Amino acid sequence: MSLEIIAQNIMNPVVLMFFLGVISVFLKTDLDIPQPLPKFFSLYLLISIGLHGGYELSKNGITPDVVRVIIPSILMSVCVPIYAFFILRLKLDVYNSVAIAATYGSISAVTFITAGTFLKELGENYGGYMVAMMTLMESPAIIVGLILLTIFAKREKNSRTNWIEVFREAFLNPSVFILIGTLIIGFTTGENGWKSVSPVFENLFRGMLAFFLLDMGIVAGRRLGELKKIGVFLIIFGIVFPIINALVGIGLAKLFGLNKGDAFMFSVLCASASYIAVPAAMRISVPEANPSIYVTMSLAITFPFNISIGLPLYYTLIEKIWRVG
Amino acid sequence: MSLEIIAQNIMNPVVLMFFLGVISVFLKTDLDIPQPLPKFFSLYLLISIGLHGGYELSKNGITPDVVRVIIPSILMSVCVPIYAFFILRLKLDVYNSVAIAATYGSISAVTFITAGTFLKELGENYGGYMVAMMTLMESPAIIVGLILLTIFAKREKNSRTNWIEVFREAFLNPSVFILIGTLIIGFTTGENGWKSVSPVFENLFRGMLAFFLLDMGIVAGRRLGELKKIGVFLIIFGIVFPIINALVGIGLAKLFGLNKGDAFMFSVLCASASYIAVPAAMRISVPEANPSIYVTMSLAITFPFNISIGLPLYYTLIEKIWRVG
Amino acid sequence: MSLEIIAQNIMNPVVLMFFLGVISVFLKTDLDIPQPLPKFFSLYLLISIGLHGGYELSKNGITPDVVRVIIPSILMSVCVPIYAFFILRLKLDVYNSVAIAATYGSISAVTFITAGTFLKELGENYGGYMVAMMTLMESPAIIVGLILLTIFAKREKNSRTNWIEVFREAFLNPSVFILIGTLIIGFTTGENGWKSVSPVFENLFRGMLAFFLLDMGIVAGRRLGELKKIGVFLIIFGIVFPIINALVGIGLAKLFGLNKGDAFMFSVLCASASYIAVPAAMRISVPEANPSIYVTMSLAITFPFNISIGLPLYYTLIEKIWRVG
Amino acid sequence: MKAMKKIEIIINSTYLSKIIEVLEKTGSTGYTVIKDIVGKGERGIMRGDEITDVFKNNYIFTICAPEIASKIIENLKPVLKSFGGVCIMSDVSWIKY
Amino acid sequence: MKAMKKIEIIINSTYLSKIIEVLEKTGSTGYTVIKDIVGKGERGIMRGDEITDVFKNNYIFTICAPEIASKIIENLKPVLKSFGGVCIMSDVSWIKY
Amino acid sequence: MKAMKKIEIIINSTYLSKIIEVLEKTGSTGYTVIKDIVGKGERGIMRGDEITDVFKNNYIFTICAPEIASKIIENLKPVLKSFGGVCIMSDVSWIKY
Ligand SMILES: Nc1ncnc2c1ncn2[C@@H]1O[C@H](COP(=O)(O)O)[C@@H](O)[C@H]1O
Ligand SMILES: Nc1ncnc2c1ncn2[C@@H]1O[C@H](COP(=O)(O)O)[C@@H](O)[C@H]1O
Ligand SMILES: Nc1ncnc2c1ncn2[C@@H]1O[C@H](COP(=O)(O)O)[C@@H](O)[C@H]1O
Ligand code: NA
Ligand code: NA
Ligand code: NA
Repeated sequence: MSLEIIAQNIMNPVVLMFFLGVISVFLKTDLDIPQPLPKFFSLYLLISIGLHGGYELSKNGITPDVVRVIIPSILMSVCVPIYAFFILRLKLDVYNSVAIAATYGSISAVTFITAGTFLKELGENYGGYMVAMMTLMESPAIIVGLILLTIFAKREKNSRTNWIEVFREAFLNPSVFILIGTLIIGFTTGENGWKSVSPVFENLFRGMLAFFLLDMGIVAGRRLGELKKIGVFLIIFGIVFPIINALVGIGLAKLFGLNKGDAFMFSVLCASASYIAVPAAMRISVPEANPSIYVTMSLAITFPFNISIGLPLYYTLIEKIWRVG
Repeated sequence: MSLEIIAQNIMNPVVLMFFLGVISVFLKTDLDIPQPLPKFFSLYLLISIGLHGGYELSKNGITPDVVRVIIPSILMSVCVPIYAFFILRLKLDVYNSVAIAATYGSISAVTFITAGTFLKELGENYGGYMVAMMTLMESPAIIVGLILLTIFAKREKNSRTNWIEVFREAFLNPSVFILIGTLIIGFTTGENGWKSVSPVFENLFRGMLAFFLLDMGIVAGRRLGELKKIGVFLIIFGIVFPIINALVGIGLAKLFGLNKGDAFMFSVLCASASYIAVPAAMRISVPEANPSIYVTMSLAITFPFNISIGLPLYYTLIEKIWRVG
Repeated sequence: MSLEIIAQNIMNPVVLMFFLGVISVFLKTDLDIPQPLPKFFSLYLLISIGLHGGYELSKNGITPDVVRVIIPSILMSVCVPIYAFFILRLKLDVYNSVAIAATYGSISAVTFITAGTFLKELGENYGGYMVAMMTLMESPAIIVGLILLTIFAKREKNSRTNWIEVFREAFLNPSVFILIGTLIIGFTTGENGWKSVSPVFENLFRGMLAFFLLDMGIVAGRRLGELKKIGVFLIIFGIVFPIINALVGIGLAKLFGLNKGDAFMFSVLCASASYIAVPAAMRISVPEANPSIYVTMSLAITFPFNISIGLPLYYTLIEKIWRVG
Repeated sequence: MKAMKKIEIIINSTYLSKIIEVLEKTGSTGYTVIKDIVGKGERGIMRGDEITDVFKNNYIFTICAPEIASKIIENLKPVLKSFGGVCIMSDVSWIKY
Repeated sequence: MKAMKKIEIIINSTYLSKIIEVLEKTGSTGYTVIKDIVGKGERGIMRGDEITDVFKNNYIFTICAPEIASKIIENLKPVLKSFGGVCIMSDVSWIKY
Repeated sequence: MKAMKKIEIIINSTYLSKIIEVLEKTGSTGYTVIKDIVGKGERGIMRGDEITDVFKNNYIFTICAPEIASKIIENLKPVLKSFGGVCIMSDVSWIKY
C-alpha cells in the first residue's frame, strides 16, 4: 500500500472532520452536536444510499453480479460472529464474548458510506445491490450471537432469551427497515423518482457525511478515555480482527468472481463493526455484557482504523489481486 | 379517473415515504423522527412556498386571476364549517362538532404542497396568489366554529370564550404569520431575492417534503390504532366530506372562471383538513372536545386519503370539466 | 451614504428574515425555532466560512495582503476592550464594565457572514485570511477584560480568577475551535476538497443564514423588552460605540494599506459585538455582571444596527475614502 | 434551611401559560419548567406526536412557603378542572447559603 | 387532597418499555416520562452519546395509592435487578379539584 | 428500602460542571441531570434563548445517605452563593432489590 493512497483517503474534508471531532475532545472544547441532529444526519445517509441503491438496481435489473454476491454475504454474516466468539472466549466471559462477536459480525453503514465516497473519488463504482447486501448482513450476527448465548451460557430461567423480541430487534430495527424501504422506493420509482429527490439525496451527501463524521469523531474521542479499561487484548482485537475479516472477505470475493468495486465494498462490510443496531439489541438481550466494552471497541478503535487506514489497505490489496487475475 | 394517474401520483418517492412511515408503525420498528426535526421541515416548507408564492406574485402583479379567486376562497372558509357543524350534530355533541367542523373548514398546508408537486409533475402550474388564498383560508373556520359554539353551547360563565385570545390564535398563529411574512418578503425582494435563496428553498423542496411526509406517516400510523374508537360515522365523514368539499370547490372554481391549475389547488384547499393550527386553537378554546377524535380524523383518515386518491380524483374531474367548456 | 444602498442591503430575503423574527415577537405569534436547530445553523455557518476561507487561502498562499492585516487585527482586539472599559466605568460598576467591554472587544461571526453576503451582492470580494483574522479577534478581549478585572476589582479570595479556565474558555471555545479546524481542513484539502463539499457548504449558505437570522430576530425581539431596564446611556453606547470602532478600524485599514473588501470586513469585525462566546465566558468568570445587560446590548441593539444600517454605512465610507486615495 | 412546599404540575403543553399565570398572580417567587415530556393519564396517552403540539405535556414545579402553597392550589383547581392534568404537593427543605 | 406515593425510576433508555409494562400491569392510573436525560451511577457515566441510544437514561414517575405502590415495587425489583437503575419512593399529596 | 435524602438543584446551565464537581468530591454515588430547562427566579426569566446558552437552566438531583447529604450541602453553599440557583432537600426511600 502506497502512502499516497492513505494520504489521498485521509486528506479529504469528510474524513478530516472525523479527526477534528476527536481533537476537539482532547482539547476539551465542549464542541457538541446535540441530538437529534446526529439522528437526522444518520437517517439522511441511510435514506440516500437506500434510494440511490434502489435506483441503480432499477437501471440494470437482476444481473449475474447480484446473484454472485449473495452467498458470500450470507456466509460471512453467519461465520464471523462464530469464529469471533471462540477467539474472544480465550479471554472473556460468555456474555461479553457474545456481544462483541455480534458487534463485529454485523456491519457499519457509515463505514460503508465512507468507503463509497472513497471509491468514487478514485473514479470507480459499485453495484446498487451492495446496499441490499449491507442490509442483509446487518441482522444475522445478532441471531447467531444469541444462539451461541443459549448454548454456552447457564442463565436463570426468567432471563431466557425472548426469541420474538430478538427477531424483531434484529430484522425490524429502524436502520434495516429504512434501508429496505428506501431500496424498494428507489427501485420502483426509478429514474424519475431519483431525479426528483437527488438535489437533496445526492448533492448534499458529502456535506451531511461531514457533519455526521464530525459527530462520530466527538463521540469516539470521548470513548477513547475508556481504552485503558478495555485492555490490550481487545484493543489489538479491534484492529487485527477487521483486517482478518477483510482478508477472508477478499478471498471469498475473488472466489465468487465479484468485480473490483463490489469486492472492495464487500471487504469493508466484513471489516466493519456495528455501533447502533447491535448494541441496542445486545443491551436488551444480553444485559450482562458491558456496553462500555463493545461500543468503545467498535466506535473508538475499529471505526477510526477502518476509515483512515483500513479503506486504502483493503483497496490496495484488491487492486493487486484483481490485476493479477 | 384512470388508475394510471393514481399510480403516477402514488409512485413518487415523496408520497411513498408517507406510506413507509405508516408501515414502520405497523411493523413496530421504533423508527422515529424526533423533535424538532419535523418542526424544521414544516417551517422550511412554509417558508419555501411563502417566498416562492411571493416571487411569483411579484412577476405578474395583481391580475384578474387574483381577484377572481378571493371570493370563492372566503366563501368556502366560512361556509364549510357551518354545514360541517350541522351534519356532525346529527351524531355528536356540540363541542366535538365545533372542533371537527373547524378542522375541516380550515386547510392543510402539506396537502396543498403535495398537490403542488403533483401538479408540477404533470407539467402544469398554479398562481403564486394561491398561497395567499391558502393563508386566507386557514383562520376563518376557527372563528366560525367558536361563534357556533357561543350560539349552541350552554357553558358556565367562567368558561366563556375569550375572543381576543381566539383572534390571536386564529390569525397570528405561527404558520399564518410565517406564510404572510415570507409572501411579503418574496414579493418585495422579487427575482434577485428568490435567486439568492432558491438553492435552499427551491432545490431542496422535494427532499424536505419527503422527510416531512415520512414523519407524517409515522404519526398517522400511530393514530390509526384509534380509528376503532372513532366509529364508522366519523371514518366515513373523513373521506366523504373532503370529496363533497372538493366538489363544491370545483363548482365555485368553474363559476368564478378560475384556470385549471388554480381550480385544482383550490379544490385541494377545500378538501383538506387542518391538523396543526386548528387543533391547537381548539385545545385552548374548546377543551371539552376530544382531540383524539379531530386530530385522528384529520391526520389518519383525510390526509392520507387526499394525498393518495384525492389528488388524482379532483384533478381528473377538473380535467374533464374544463375540457368541456 | 445613499438611501439606495441601505435599501439594497435591507431588501434582501436574508436580512428581512431577521426583521420578520423581530415582528413575530411583537405580534406574540409563538413562532419559535427550537433547539438544537439554531445551533445547527450556526455550526453550519462557521464550518462554511472556515472551509471556504481555508480554500481561498490555499489558492493564493501567504501574500503580502495577509501580513498587512494581522497587526491592525491584534491591535484592535486588544485596544477596544480597554477603551470600552474606561468609557463604561463612567456609569457602571467594574463587573458590568468588564463584561460589556469584552463583549464589544470581541466579534460576531454572523455579522461578519452577513457582511460577506452584502459584499458579494455588490460584486466585491474579501480574502480568505479575513476568516483567520476573525478567529484571531474573537478571544483576546476576554483575556484583556479579565486582566482589567484583576486590576480594578476588589474581590474576595475564593473568587479569584482561574486563569487556566479563562484561557481555555477564551481560546478553546467551540466557535474558535471549529473555525481554526475547518480553516486548516479547507487549506489542506484545497480545490478538490472544497468542490466535494461545496453543494452543501456553498450553495446552501444563504438559505441557512436566512434560517439563522430568523431565529436571531426572534431572540433579539424577546430581548427588546428589556431595553428600558438598560437605560439610555447603554442604548446609545450600543449604537455609537460600534460606529467609533468601525471608524478606527477604517483608519487603521487605510494606514496599513488593506484593499477595499478586506477593509470593509475588518471594519465590520471592529464594529461587531459577541453574543455567544464572550457571554459564556463572562458568566463563568464574572458572575457578578448581569448577563441581561451585555447580551441584550449585543443582540438587541448592536447586531440589528450593524446588519441594517452599519454595513451600508461602513461600506459607503470606505468607498469614498478608497476612491480618493 | 427552611420548611417549604413543592408543588408539581403535569399538564398538556397547550395550557402551560394558564399555569404560569396562576403562579405569577399568587405570589410564587419562582418556578421551573421542563417541556416536551410524555405520559399517560385519564385523558389517554400523550405520546409527544411530532406534528401537533397537542399531545405533549409540560412539567412545572414551584417551591414556596406553605401559606402561599395553599393560595396557589386554590387558584390552580379551576384550571385543572377545565383543562385536566395532575397536581401534587410535598414537603421539602430549601437550602439557603 | 389525598395522601399518595410518588415512585421515581431512572433507568437506561433501552429499558423504558419494561418499566412501563410493569406500571400498566400493576394498575397504575398514569405515569410521566422525561426522555434523554443523563447521569452517573454504579454502571458508569451515561453521557447521552449521540450515536447510540445505549448511553442515555429515562426518568419515569408515577403517583399512586400506597397499596398500589407496594405492588408496583414488588414487580419492579426483578426488572431493576436485571437491568439496573435507581428507584425511589416518597410521600406526596394529590390535589384534586 | 432505605431512608435517604434527595437533593435537587436548579442552576444556570453554565455552572453545571461546578455542581457536579461538588457532588463528585463529596462522595455522592450518583446523580441525574436534565438539561435545557427553563424557569424564573430571583435572577429573572431563563427563557432558554436559542442563541446563547446563558439563559438556560439545568436540573440536577442526587439521592444520598443523610450524612453525605449534609456534607454535599455544606459544599454547595458557596457555589450557590457565587452563581445563584435553587437547592432543596427532601426525604425518600431508596428501593433496593
Ligand atoms: N398517576 C400519575 N402519575 C404520574 N403522572 C401522571 C399520573 N396521571 C397523569 N399523569 C401525567 O399527567 C398528564 C395528564 O394527566 P391526565 O389529565 O390525567 O390525562 C398525563 O399525560 C401524565 O403525564
Ligand atoms: N445516587 C443517585 N442519585 C441520583 N441519580 C442516580 C443515582 N444513582 C444512579 N442514578 C441515576 O440512575 C442511572 C442508572 O444508575 P446505575 O444503574 O446505578 O448506573 C444513572 O445513570 C443516574 O442517572
Ligand atoms: N421558587 C422556585 N421554585 C421552583 N424553581 C425555582 C424557584 N426559584 C428559582 N427557581 C429555578 O431556579 C432558577 C435559578 O433561580 P434564581 O437563581 O433564583 O434566578 C430559576 O431560573 C428557576 O428555574
Ligand atoms: Na463485519
Ligand atoms: Na378545508
Ligand atoms: Na468588535
